[in-house]
Amino acid sequence: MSTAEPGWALPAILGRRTLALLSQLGGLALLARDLGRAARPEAGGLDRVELVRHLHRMGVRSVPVIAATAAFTGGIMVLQAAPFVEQFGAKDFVGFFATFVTFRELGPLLIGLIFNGRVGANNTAELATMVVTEQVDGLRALAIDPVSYLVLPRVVAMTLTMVALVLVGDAVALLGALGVAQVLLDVSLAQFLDSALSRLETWDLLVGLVKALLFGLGISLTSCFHGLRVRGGAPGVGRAVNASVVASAAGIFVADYLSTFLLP
Amino acid sequence: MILTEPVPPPDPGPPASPAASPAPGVAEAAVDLHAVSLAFGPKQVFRDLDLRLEAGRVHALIGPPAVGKSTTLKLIAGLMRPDAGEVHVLGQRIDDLSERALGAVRERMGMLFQNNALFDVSVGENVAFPLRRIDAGLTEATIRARVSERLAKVALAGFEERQPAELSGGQKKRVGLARATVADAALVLYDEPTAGLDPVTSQKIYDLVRGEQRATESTAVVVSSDVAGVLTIADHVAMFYEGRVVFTGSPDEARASRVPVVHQFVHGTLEGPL
Amino acid sequence: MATAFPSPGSLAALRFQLRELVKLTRRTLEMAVAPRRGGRAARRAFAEQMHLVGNRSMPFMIVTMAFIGAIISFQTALQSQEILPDLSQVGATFTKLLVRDLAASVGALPLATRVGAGIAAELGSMVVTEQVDALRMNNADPVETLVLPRFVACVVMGTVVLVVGGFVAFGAGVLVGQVAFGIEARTFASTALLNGGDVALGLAKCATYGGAIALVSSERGLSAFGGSEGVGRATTEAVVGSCFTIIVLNVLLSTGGHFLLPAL
Amino acid sequence: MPIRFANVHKSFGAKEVLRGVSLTIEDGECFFIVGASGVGKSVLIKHLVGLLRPDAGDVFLDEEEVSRLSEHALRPIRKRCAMVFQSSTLFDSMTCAENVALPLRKHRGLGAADALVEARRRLAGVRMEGFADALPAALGDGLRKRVAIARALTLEPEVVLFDEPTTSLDPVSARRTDQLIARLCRDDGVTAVVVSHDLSSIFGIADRIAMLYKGGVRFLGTPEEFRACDDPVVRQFVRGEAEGPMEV
Repeated sequence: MSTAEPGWALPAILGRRTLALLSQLGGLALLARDLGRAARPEAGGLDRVELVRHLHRMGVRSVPVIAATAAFTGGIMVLQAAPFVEQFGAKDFVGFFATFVTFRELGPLLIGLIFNGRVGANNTAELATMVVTEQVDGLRALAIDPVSYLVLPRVVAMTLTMVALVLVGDAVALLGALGVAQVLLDVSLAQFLDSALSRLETWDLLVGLVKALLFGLGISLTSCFHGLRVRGGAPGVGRAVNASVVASAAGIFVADYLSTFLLP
Repeated sequence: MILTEPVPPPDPGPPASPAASPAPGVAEAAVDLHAVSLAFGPKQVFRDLDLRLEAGRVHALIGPPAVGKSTTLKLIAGLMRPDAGEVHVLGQRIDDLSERALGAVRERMGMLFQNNALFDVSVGENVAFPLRRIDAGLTEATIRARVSERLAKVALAGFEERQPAELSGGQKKRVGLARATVADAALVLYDEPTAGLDPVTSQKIYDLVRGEQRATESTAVVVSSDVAGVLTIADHVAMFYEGRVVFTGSPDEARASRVPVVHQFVHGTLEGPL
Repeated sequence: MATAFPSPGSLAALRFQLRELVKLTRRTLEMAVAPRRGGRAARRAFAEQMHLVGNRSMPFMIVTMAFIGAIISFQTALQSQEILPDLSQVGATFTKLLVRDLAASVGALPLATRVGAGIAAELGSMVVTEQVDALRMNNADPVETLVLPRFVACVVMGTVVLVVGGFVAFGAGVLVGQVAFGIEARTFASTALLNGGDVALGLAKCATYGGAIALVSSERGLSAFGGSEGVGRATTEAVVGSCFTIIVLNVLLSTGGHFLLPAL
Repeated sequence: MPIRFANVHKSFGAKEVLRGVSLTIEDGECFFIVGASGVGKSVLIKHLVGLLRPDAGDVFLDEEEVSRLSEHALRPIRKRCAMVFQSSTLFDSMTCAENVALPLRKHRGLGAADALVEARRRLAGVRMEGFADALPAALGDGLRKRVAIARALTLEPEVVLFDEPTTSLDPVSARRTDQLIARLCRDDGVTAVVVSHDLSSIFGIADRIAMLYKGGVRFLGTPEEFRACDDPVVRQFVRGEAEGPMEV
C-alpha cells in the first residue's frame, strides 16, 4: 500500500474525502440513469436468461448462510434479554421483544450485512474480473450494451432476493429465539407465541421488508458501480471488492438509520 | 547461513563450455526427479516422471500448454510437493524437508516468476530483498552496491527508486531477473521469461539468461512456449508431452528428432499427432 | 498450498477450510509466542498494519457506530416503554447492553467488512501474482511475514477501534435519548447496571473478534487461486466467513459469559 | 469496408502512445500491424470499434466517422466489424456454446434453444464441436482462441480485428490459428486486421504490413518489402536481434 497522498492537513483530508464521496454518489446516480435507459426494450430490455440465473445463484444459494445467521441472531437476542427477564420477571415480553427487534431492526440489518458480504462482494468481484479480463469490452464489441445485459438483471435479482431472504431469515430467527427462550429462560412455546402475536403488527414486518428493499437496491447499485469502475488487474479486483463492501455497509447503516426514524 | 560457500565468485574469465560442471569428470546433477507422481484433484499431471538436469548448463523445458512445465519448476523450488517420488536439488533430497529446512536449499536458488511477482516496494528494495533475507550481516552499503551492480547488468542502472507499476513489461521482467540472480544462486529457475514480449525484447532477456549462467557457471532451467527462441540459448532440451518426458537432448538433436510429436512441436507444422 | 480442492460450497469444502483455519491459527499463535527474526522490516510491517487497521478504519467505524448507537438506543427505549412506563432505567440498560455485547458484536461486523476484505484482497492478489511464492523462495515464511503482523494489529487495534466505536455509539445513544425521548443526559448516561464482568466480557469479545477477522481473512486470502476471479472469490469468502465466525463466537462467548461472568 | 486512420493521436495520462498514425486498409486484405510490445498496436485497432476514442484525428470505417459516434450509434458498426481479443474474453460463467449463442440470441432474435443449436453448428466450423458444453476455464489458450473466433464470426462480419492471436500459443496452435485467419480472407472475403509480433505469422499470411514505432508508422508494405527493408530499426525487428538501434 502506498501512502503517497498529497497532504495530511485536516482540510486537505476532509476535502479529498468529500470529493471522493461526491464522485461516488454521482457515479451511482449516472448508473441509475443508464439503468433506466437500458430497461427500455429498444436498448435490449431485461435479459430473462440472465435474471433467472442470478436469482438462482444469489437467492437459492444464499439461503444456508442467511438461515444460519438468522438462527444465531434470534438466539442472541433472547440471550441478551435474559438478565432483564430475570430481573424484571418479564417472561411475557420475551416473545415480543425478540420478534419485534428481529423483524424491524436486526433481521434486515444483519441479513443485509451478510448479503453484502456474500452476494454484493461476489457481484463486484465478478464484474471487476469481467472488466480487467476485457470481457466487458468483448460484450461491447459484440454490440451488446453492458448496462442492459450485465447490470439490469443483477439489480433486479438482488433486490428481489434480498426481500425474499429477509422473509426467510425472519422465520428462522423466530425459531432460533424460540429454542433459546425455551431452553435457557424456561419460556414456554405458548407463552412465547402469545406474546409475539398479540403485540406484533403487520406493519412491523413491513418495515423490515421496506428496509430489505432499500438495502437490496443500494447493495446492487453500489456493487455494480464498483465492479465496472475497477482498474489495474488482479490487485484491482480485490481493491474494488473492498471499496464496494465498505461503501455498501456504510450505505446500509445510513439507510437503516433513516428508515428507523422515518418509518414509525 | 550458507551464502558464499557453494558458489564460486563471479568470474569474468572465458565462458565455460557447455559440458563443464563443478565436478569435472562426472557430470553432477543439479536437479534429479525420480519417479515423481502428482495429481491436481482428478487430473493426473505426472505419473512416474524421471528427469535429470546436469549442473552448469542451460536447460530448456518445452511442450504444449498445461503439460506440467511450470509445475516442474515449482517441484524443484519446493513450492509444491509430489504425491509420490523423490525430488533431489543441488545434491539434497527436498520433497520431505520442512518449509524451514527448505530455506537452506532455497538460499542457493533463484526464481523468475511468470508474473514477475515483484513486491509493492521500490525496484531497489525488490532486488535487495534476497540479500536482506539471506544474510543479516551484510551492511547497507554492501547491499546497495550489489543492487546497483545487478541493476546495471540488466540495463536498468539508476532505477532503484522507481516503483514496479511504472515499468514496462520487459523492464519488470529484467527487475525480476535481477532479483532472482542477485544472491549468486547456483540454480536459477525461469518460468516463461518472454511470455507476451516481442522478438527483440525476448532476445534481450534470453541473452541475459545465457550471460548470467555463463558468468557464474550456475545452472539455469528455462520453461518457455517460445520454442524457437529458447532453443537458441539452451545446452539441453527436455520436451514434456502427456505427463511424460518424451525427449531429452541438445537443441540440434531436438531439431533433427524423428519422433513425430517432437518434430511437429519444434517445427510448428500443422500435420502431426498434436 | 494444498493441491486438492473439494468443490466449493460443499460440506467437505467447509470442513477443509476449518481444518486449514485451525492449522493457520496454531502456527500464528506459535509465531506470536516465539518470534524468530525481527529487524527493521518486521517492525515496519507491524506499524503499517496497525495504521491500516486502526487509523484507516477509524473514520468508517466512527460513522457506522454512531448510527448503530442511535438505532440501539431508539429501539431499547421503544421496547422498555412497552414493559415499564418509567424511562429512567433505559440508559442503564442501554449502557449495559452496549458494553456487554453490542459494541463488540455489532461493531465487529462492519469492521470485518472493512478490514477482512482488505486483508483477503491484499494477500489474495499476492498469491495469484506469485508474490507469496517469491517470499517463500527467499526464506520469508508467509505466516511470519504476512499473517502475524495482521493478526497482532487486528487484536490490538481492533480492540481499540471497537472501544472507541463503543464510546461513539454511547454518545449517539445519549443524544437520541435526549432528543427523541426527552431523557436527561445525566439520567441516561448511567452505569448503574454495569459491573466488572460486563467490561471483561466486552473486552474479551473485542479482542477475540479482532483475531478471528485476521485469521479467517488471511486463510482465505492465502488459499486464493486462479487470477483476478480468485482474488474476488477470496475477498467475498473472507467477509462472509469473518461475519459468520463472529456470530458463532458471539453465541459461544455470550453463553460462556452468561454462566462465568453473570450479568447481575 | 475500407478502413482509414487519419492522423490519430492517443495518450494515457502522461504517456503518449500514438502520435499521428495514418493508414488505409483495403477491402478483403489480410493486414498486419506489427511492432515491439507496448508500442500501441492494440490501442490503435480498439479505435476501429469505438472501444477507445482518439484525442485528435479521425477513424473512418466505410466513410463513416467512427470516432464521433455515440455508444448507441456504434452498435451497427460493431455488428459488421468483429474483434477477437488477445485474452479471448470468453464469458467464463457460460459454456462455449452459450458464449457463441449470446450474440445470436441478442441480435438474430433466436430463442435460447435455437441459438444453442446454431452455436453448436458454428463451433463445428472451428473444429470445437466436442467442447460445446465445456467451460472456457477448462480449455487451453489455443482452444479458447478458436471459440472466440467462432463467437466473433457469428454475425458474419465484414471486418475482423485480431489482437495478438498467436501470443502465448505453442507453435502448432499458432500455425493453426494463422491458417484460420488466412482462410477467412481468401474464402470469405473478410478484411482481417491482425495485431502481432509473431514473425512466423507475419511472413506466413500477411498481404500488407504496417510497423509502428514510437507512436508513428515506421514501415508500410508487403512482406517481401518488409524482409528487404534497409531501415535499421525494421531490420532489427525482422531478425529479432537483441542488439540494434531499436528502443524497447
